[in-house]
Amino acid sequence: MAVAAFHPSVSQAALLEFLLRIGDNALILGHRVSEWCGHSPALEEDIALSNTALDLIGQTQLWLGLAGEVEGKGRSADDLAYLRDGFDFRNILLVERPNADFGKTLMRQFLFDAWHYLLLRALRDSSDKRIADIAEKAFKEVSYHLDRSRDLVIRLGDGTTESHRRMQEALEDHWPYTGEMFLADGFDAELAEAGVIPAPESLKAGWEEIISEALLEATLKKPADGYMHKGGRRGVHTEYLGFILSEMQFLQRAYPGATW
Amino acid sequence: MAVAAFHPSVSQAALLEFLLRIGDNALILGHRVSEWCGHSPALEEDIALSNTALDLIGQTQLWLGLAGEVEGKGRSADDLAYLRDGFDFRNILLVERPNADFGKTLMRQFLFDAWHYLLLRALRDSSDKRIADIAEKAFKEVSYHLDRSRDLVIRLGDGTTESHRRMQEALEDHWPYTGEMFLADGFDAELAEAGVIPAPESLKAGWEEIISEALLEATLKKPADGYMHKGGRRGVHTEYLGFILSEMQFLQRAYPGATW
Amino acid sequence: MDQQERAFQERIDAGQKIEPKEWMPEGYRKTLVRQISQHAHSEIVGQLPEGNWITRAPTLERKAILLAKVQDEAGHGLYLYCAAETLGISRDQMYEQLHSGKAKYSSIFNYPTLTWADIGTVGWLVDGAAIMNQVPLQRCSYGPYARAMVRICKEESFHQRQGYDALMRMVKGTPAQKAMVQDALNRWWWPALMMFGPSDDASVHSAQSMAWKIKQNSNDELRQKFVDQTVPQAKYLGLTIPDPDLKWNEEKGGYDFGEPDWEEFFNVIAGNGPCNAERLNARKKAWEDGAWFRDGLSAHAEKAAARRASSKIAAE
Amino acid sequence: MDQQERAFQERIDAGQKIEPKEWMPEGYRKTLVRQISQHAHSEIVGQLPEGNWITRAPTLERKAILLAKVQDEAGHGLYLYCAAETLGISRDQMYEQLHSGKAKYSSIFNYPTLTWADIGTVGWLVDGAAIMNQVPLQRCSYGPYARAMVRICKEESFHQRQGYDALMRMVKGTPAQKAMVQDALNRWWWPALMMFGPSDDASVHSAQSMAWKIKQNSNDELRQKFVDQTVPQAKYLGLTIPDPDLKWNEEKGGYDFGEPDWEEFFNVIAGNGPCNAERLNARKKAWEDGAWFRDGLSAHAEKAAARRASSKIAAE
Repeated sequence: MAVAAFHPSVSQAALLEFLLRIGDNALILGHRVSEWCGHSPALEEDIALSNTALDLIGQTQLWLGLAGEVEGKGRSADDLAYLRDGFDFRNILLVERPNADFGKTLMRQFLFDAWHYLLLRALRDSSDKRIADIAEKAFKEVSYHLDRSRDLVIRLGDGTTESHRRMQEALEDHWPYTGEMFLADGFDAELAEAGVIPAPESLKAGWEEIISEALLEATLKKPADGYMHKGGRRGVHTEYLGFILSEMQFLQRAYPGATW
Repeated sequence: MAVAAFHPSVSQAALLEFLLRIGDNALILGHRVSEWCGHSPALEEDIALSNTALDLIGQTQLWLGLAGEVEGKGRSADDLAYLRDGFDFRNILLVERPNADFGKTLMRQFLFDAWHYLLLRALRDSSDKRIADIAEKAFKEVSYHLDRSRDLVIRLGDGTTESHRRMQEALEDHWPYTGEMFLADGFDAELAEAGVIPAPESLKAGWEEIISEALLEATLKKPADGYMHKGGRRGVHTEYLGFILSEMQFLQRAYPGATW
Repeated sequence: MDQQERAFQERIDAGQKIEPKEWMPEGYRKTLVRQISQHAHSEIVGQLPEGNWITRAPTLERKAILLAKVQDEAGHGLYLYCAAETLGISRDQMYEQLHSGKAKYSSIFNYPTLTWADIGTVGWLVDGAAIMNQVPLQRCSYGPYARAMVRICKEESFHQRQGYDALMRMVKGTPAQKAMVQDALNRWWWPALMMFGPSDDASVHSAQSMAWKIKQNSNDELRQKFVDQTVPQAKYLGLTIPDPDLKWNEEKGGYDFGEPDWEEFFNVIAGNGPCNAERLNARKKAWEDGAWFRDGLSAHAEKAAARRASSKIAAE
Repeated sequence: MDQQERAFQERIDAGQKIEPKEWMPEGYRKTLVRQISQHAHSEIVGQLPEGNWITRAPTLERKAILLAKVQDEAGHGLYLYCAAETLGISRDQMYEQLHSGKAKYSSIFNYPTLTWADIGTVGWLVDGAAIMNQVPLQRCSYGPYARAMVRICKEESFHQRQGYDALMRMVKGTPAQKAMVQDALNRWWWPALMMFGPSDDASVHSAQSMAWKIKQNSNDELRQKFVDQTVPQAKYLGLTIPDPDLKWNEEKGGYDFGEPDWEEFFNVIAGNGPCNAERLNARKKAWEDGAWFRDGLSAHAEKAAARRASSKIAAE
């Protein structure tokens, strides 16, 4: 396969890295969300969660498909999803954290959706048209994800004492994993400079606004600034990812080369 | 590799089947027990469980090693453990059942140990010397496993109301999975006829005696005779096995041909 | 039969639809509640065996298809619970009957999905048998149920084709893949045939349900139709139906086939299927673990209503 | 210093061992309790990162070796809790201190084990550093601790060799395996160096512990020794130590090396390591979930004792 054309003013390495990061976020969060299938607290939630997972897997196909093109080694989205080991995954740590109770799942989703929404909104204006096109489609889906997760966080935060307690605990548990969304390295700087992506830190104020407004309405207390975990974006993950992959990749690993 | 000699009067197929059944029981139960490592209710239990798992994995090496020899296709114990899919596994369903709480883990162990003990005791007199030799070694280990699991079942059955309740529930949960131990098919009949193994049903009276005596002392009520699940011995498992294997086999599947 | 009942039966005989607020015999209502709620429960429990493979689907495309399918099933559950609710039972009451074991769900979901081929096979055979059962229900005398069925049948046909397509891909693949499909067929064939229920002689509610047009065909009729439709599909896949008695009967223009193991059928119904405990426990656990969530939403709704009321008063 | 204290110090200076029932200064007792219990907790928590790979060990042999190692560690925990108990604290009290966060365990166990190479690397570097810390403790002035250390050091050396052996196998394997080992070294090198604690200037308890022969070498001395021992081993494996400042210093007959990131060190101690929450929660959950088990055993022991007592009375 010929090496695909990429944005003329940025390095292939930077573009590939970005596409893996955004694609792996969708893949791994989609996996986590899909674990709820049939086990959620209400039928409407089963439907909504399957729908969210489905959107995220669809986005994965697009982002990793483009990543494979940019890489130019003939790897498909499936090859990238199913045949890389953990250290080659580039998702942030937040999305691989366990589902735990439904409150933790929802809070993880809300914290992620708010960022994902802003990121995709900006990516619609990417100087790389292929990225802008995918972002356009994904943005519509994720706008809906955000409406939904924000609404539920508000209702449960301002629900019973018990639902409030669980949502506050969920918020505190996940909070130290939100800082990674806004980290930038040389790849990010290069792509932001060329207008391919927004600078990660430029999304922070908007994110804090969405979060703060929702938490206020939810009567939840925003955690104090503190230590933030990182590592996923450079392939240093939590111990959870290995288990996700051993399950996800079983068939492709056990029956190499088979088509399904 | 030359085809290894096997017991002159029995078919290779029957012998292989038996060795996979006994080897897979040890492997899968060893896996389940090892999941407790560092998570058990007392330090002494952590030690005892690691020890039990270690014995079972050691026995797996011997049984599956011999299975590979009998098969004569050059497959090692590791090949058999790591490169078969679920439908080729021959363990009984009981050993793949989830650990759940510590009471269920102990009860599963006791129900299995009592049978394993009797089986190995008889196999020491197998007309196939290779089997008799492995059984001799394993019998010593399993005698100790049985002493331990029986003792704990008695103490927890006759402990607090809560520990009694949990052990009774564990007993009832696992009971429908004990019938498979005593099933016989054509392979068993052939091997029993040749004195290679005891007839499965011949172990039943002894097993019931061990169980009944312990339950009496434990103040637990033996469940009524009822429906018994089966399938593992012919490769039809529960949904749990697939997850066990995806985890267990990850490295061998992801890095084919690597030596460790 | 009193006059009201006679008039009711005449409407049914004339092919009219019965609608929620209209008078109906208590037996009609009860039969429908039992049947629709059982059907709804089946959709919900049916998420579990297929959901079991979502995280292990072999490609992103197959994962997406499976997710969409399971989502559709939850949606079917939703329509059906709504249809049942028009008969005066609440969804929570129906759940309670499911969790207590009073209400049943289709026994087919008490079988495990052991390989990826099972997912295709469930689509092909289980959805196939379900459609066979459900197509006549589009003409059921009870309006809300009939209309729900129209939508459900359309989606189920799509699922069936997707299942068949997944198997087609596998049988054209490696020998290991083809063997996996044959193994799945071996395990699912008889349970699928049993989905039509015991032979009509043994079936309790059939005659009255037929008169009420809640049921339109006999179990044996539908089973025969299913076999006749499925055997050629299996041949096309290059698979062997695990029934030594199966053979074409020129005279009747259909296949003769063996008798399912009804002892197994009644055992599974009695709770002794391979996964009865797992399925029911999974649903009960989902319900119990989710209580705080549902309570939280209710509490919020009450607060919000109170706020709206007081701001309305303040504005007046 | 009063006479009793002086006599105590003289015995220590003379190289005598202090035994449980003998008089000792309160500070000596407290320091030992803190150190031994922290050491015991480290063994227990240390089961978790390695236990994380038992179910995924790549061969039966490696699985058995890892199981045996983790079992040994639990055994070390047991000796050490016993040694601490001789100083008048119960095991349950020590657990409570662990669970409440009052007592610490070695920060190294707050790092994740991400690949199989991490298991070998933990054996090589973490057990290696632990041995370096522990060998002098075999000559510690407190008898029970010193004797526990003799046994522990022997087993740890064995573990270290096994870890090194596992890595040797991998670096001789495929390029992917070798890369996995280098990646593991990159992640574990600095945390291993930090196992010796901050530079002695920054260390609080050192001087008194040295006088009491609870501690025998300075942190920096041991760290230097560890680096000097480990660098050639890394070279033999064909690996690169991730420290651009590392170079041989002919004059001092040892390696010069860079400064670990002490901010990270203090962050991990403060609870912000990658796995602090997971490790502590795992231990707390094990303890809480196991309460019924421990209560059951106690209740049985009481019943059994009562039965023995009453049958003894009956026999009299």
